[in-house]
Amino acid sequence: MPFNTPTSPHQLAPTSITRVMVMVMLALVPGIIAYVWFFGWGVVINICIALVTALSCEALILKLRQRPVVPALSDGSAALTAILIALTLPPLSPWWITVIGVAFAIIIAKQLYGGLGFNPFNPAMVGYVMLLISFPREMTSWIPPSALADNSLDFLETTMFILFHVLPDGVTFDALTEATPLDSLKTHLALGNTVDEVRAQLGLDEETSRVLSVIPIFGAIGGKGWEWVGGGFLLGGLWLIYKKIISWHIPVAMLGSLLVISSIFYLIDPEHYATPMFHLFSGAAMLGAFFIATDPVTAAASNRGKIIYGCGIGIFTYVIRTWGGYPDAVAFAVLLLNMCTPLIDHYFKSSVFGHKKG
Amino acid sequence: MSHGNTPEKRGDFHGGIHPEQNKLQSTMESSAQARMPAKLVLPLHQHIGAAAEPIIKIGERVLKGQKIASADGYVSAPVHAPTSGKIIDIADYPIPHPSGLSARSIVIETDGCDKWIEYKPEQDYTETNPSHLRNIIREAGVVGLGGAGFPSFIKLNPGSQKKIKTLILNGVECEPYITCDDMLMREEPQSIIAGARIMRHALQADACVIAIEDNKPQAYESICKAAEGIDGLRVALMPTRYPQGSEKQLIQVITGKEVPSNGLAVSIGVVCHNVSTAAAIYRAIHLGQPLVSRMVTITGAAVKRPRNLEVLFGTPIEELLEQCDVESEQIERLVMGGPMMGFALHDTSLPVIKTTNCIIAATRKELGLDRPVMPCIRCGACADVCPVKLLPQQLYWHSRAKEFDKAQAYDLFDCIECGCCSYVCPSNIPLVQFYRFAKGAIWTQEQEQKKSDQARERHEFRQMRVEREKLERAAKRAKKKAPRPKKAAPVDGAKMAEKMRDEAMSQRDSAVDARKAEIQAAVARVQARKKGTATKPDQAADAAAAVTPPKGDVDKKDGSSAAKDSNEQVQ
Amino acid sequence: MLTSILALSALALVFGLILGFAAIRFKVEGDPLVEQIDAQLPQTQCGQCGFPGCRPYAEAIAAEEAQINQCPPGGEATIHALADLLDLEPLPLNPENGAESAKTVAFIDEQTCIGCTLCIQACPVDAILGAAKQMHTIIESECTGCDLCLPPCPVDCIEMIEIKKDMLTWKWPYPQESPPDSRPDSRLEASA
Amino acid sequence: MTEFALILLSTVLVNNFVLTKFLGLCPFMGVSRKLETAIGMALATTFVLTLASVCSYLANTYLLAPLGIEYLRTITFILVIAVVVQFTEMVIQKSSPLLHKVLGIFLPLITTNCAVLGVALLNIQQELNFLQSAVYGFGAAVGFSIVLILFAAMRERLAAADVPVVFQGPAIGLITAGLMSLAFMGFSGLIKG
Repeated sequence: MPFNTPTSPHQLAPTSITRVMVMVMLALVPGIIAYVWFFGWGVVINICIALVTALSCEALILKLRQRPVVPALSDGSAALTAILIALTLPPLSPWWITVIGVAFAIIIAKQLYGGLGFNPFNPAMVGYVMLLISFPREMTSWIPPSALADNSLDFLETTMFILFHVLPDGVTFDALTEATPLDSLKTHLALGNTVDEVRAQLGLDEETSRVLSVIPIFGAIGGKGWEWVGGGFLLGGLWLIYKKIISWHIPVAMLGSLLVISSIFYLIDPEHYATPMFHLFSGAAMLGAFFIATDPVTAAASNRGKIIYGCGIGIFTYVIRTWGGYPDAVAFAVLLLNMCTPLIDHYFKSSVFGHKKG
Repeated sequence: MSHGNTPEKRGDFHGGIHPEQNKLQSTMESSAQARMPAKLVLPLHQHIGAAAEPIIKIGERVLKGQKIASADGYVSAPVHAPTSGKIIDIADYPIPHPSGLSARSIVIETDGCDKWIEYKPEQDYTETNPSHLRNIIREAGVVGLGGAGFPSFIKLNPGSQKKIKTLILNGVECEPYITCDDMLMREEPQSIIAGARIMRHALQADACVIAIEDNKPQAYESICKAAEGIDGLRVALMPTRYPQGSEKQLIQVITGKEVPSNGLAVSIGVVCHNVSTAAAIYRAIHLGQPLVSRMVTITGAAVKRPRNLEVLFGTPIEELLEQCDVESEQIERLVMGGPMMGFALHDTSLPVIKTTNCIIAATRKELGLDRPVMPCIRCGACADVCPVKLLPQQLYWHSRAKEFDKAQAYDLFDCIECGCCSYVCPSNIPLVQFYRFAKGAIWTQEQEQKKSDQARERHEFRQMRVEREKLERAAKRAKKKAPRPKKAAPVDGAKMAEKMRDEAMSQRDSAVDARKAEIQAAVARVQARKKGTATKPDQAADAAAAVTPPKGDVDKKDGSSAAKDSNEQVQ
Repeated sequence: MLTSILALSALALVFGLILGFAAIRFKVEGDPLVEQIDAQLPQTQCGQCGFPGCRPYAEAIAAEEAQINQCPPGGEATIHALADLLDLEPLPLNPENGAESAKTVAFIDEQTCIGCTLCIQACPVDAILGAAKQMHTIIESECTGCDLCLPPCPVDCIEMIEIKKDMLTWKWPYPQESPPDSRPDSRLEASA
Repeated sequence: MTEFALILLSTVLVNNFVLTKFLGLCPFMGVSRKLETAIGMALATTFVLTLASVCSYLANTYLLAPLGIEYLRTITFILVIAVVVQFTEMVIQKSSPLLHKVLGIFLPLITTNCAVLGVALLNIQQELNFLQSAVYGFGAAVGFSIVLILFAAMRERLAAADVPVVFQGPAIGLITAGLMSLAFMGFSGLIKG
């Protein structure tokens, strides 16, 4: 009676990719709740559209490649990519923005490279950057946190707008949207105003001043609503570290370098540079640090490599945010460091047992 | 002697895992003697090194403990008859090896008397010099019983320069399921301690540490009791973690020192032996008995009465399983060794050998088989648990793509194949097999490279020789003013090889005429012989010689000198 | 017009002088590349590549007169090694040169051998021992399995035999990364 | 000093010759299959670019401009570049025959590397002075080198990826280059002008 003779080990830990992906998605929940609370139902609808698009694109390509579809779909990686893209989009972006972004991410950035595990760039960030460059207007039309909004949309109205571009009577799109805190700060600093002046000239531009007045720019935290979303992601991220799904190296290196570099410039010239906390809790810093930069497929492998990788993202994020042409830079920074990953891996290996250092 | 309840360790190793222990099942009852089978199959290669050479003939009667195969070379070990009986075969039999191949084995038909050969215990080992002790241990066929099977006497030789500071007795047994060392430590602590003292004497080691994991409290108690009052002997209780029992990791935990990557433990003054090896050495020295049996754990969910058995080498595994009430149809996989590093066997009829510490008859449920292999997501879980601090995901990436030089750049050969990476892999990738494959492929490449270098050297030498001979011939002919026109001698440079070839061809052409008759005669002769009507070979040769026309000097010389040169090369 | 012609000529002259100097100063002798290519070849000297031996083939590759896919004994591994060395795309083995086969060594049926020494002359690595009218023997460890001794043998007493796999030469095979859904099937087959 | 730093930053990142100006794509695609050769090519190109940038500036300022024959600029620059490349080739052949073999056709092709001529012409167009030209040439070369080396490291990794058959080789290489370019767009606006 012959038996199968596969190789050792013959005992395996109860773990799977699906489990890892589901844990990451669970960790996103606090952030998403905060998101919905402050920015309405748009994000939920975006997530749904993104999920459908991602799964169908993945299934389509796998079918074309004559690969098994079900296991690849059930690993949850496409779903996670979809959710991450949806979280980076403005809550009221039209459906086709989401579809184009997700399809580009899944097809070009992931499946053309062979699917899960082979993509050199983070698919979600490729999708987002492509959208940002191609559709700058749609991608920067954010809505203010619900507490500040004159008129916010309910679930049905949001759905109608996202799918059919139909707004309730008497509401215009421009009235609904405004720039993000990072964006408006940048615009005004570019006009030559100091942070103080922006605050002082309350009458200058009603919408902007309102945004800026609620940003405790000299306080400890980012834009209203944003800080809670960031906090939610921070919470989820810490849980992931606790659960050993991600290692601490990348988030700590990224947030640490962002903190250090923004503190330096803030201390040099608080007039023209935002506070470190503003940088940490605005935009995609928290989401990026815990959920995007830590994507293991595209990150460096060794611990030293991870620290370099994280620092790189932090520094590029600050540089592009502060001096570059785009309001937020986490996506660009992540892609730039994705590019460097193979080289980092090539030069920074781990110090193996029995190899004396030096 | 010192022992306390606090964990005693000086260093720590990276990573490691805590798999399900599954040790309790097989320690429920005390060990027993396995039944004597009708036939024992003893592979000649049960250890690391060269296979032993049989020194008995088929049909011969042997006694228990009689040497039936002797060591072939330094790194080798003899094989002894595990019981009295008759040699009935010396041939290839399937052996317990991951390849499932067969190898030369001696088969003994047991006579049931189990009659020992006369043996002579060493009176007082402290009076014997270490080299003599090593010799006895070698002749007793003792090899590392922890699983590797390296001849023990070699590891008891500290070499001339090195002072051995610490002798570590490995009773860690970190692999799940296995309990044979545990049982031995519970039941025969005295033999282990006595063996340890012999080893210490042989090595002239300063101190001795017996390392035991804290999941074996009874073994710890029993060893502590036996070790009471012995100077320089320490029993260390360590928190359970796999692969703590791996030599390099254990040395790091006990001494805080890292064994260099391509070095041996001896180079940092440490020697590590398994506790059951110590017991075997005790038997070899104090009792004079060679290694003919060992403790084997029979376990796994397909076995209803898992326990430890003292088993004669060569016993078929199925006999043992039967004694433990196996449910044969439940077996999904049969593993020899532990679940982490052991290998799967293809058949239950294979024999137990010196390195067999455990047999796991695993059921399907136990293995958790229904998990698909997914792509690597480089999650790094493997790197977190790797006790050697490798980057298994990178090794995998390059091994998978057969980029061996890059895999080597990531220190592939430091991998100890402990299986931690595969264990934690969420994608269920057979990582260890990829590394084994890559290592094997690299070894093959290296061998081929060596061989091709050798071939190149020989080819170049041959070209030189042919050239020289041609020159000589040309010179000779010029002297004799031979009528045959001769091609101009050599051209240097790159075209030489081509010229050589042409030259050889034309030479052959000219030789053909002279030799045709001879060859035809020979061919005819061969054909005749093939038909079976031929005369005896030497007669045929005479006949051929008679037909052969006298050959030219040149040709004769060519042939014989070629042979001579070849000879020189070989020597 | 004249100025421009003169200017350009002057420029060309100066540059010509610089290059002329460099040509002497950085003169390259020999072609070390051949050595490196030769080192990758299996040294069977079998001539299946169409060149009389490995080195001539290496020279041809270095001179870009031959493709890297003409060595059946080396097979895929050699092609990859050469492609890697020369930064070329690996090509599949050229079927005109033969197919990659298992490693073999020659074996002389000593009963049949007539001691003609023809094979000894054919052997490129002197791996055959024997003298005229004496029985010949292959030195197995030196035989490259090139088949060159087969054609000259008048009595066909030489046979190529595959090198036997034993415990020592056995190596772990490349793992099966079977697509997930085919796995249960293979197990069923095995247990059936 | 700031001026030079800005030129450097601008040419290395913001106006990267390969990923933003899309110049010098043949060696970028051709010599990026292996990291080692890419590094060799990067060094050679850096040398050639800097030297060509300086030489062409000198030729323009002290030969063409005084004689009023600026219309011969392109042909003169090609001559200058060809000589520098030839010189580099000789040096490499002497010092590293393997690199010479591996760079193969791409070494002489530096001559027709549009980035080299591009830098020379842009120097004149932007009316940079001698030092500025040198820095500009050097910056362009460094930008080219960084991107080439990163790309080579990525392609080495991609060689083992399970890329669909039709996209294997240069196809996926070009897609990767496109995505890299996408990432580099993040630098746009970093330096005004």
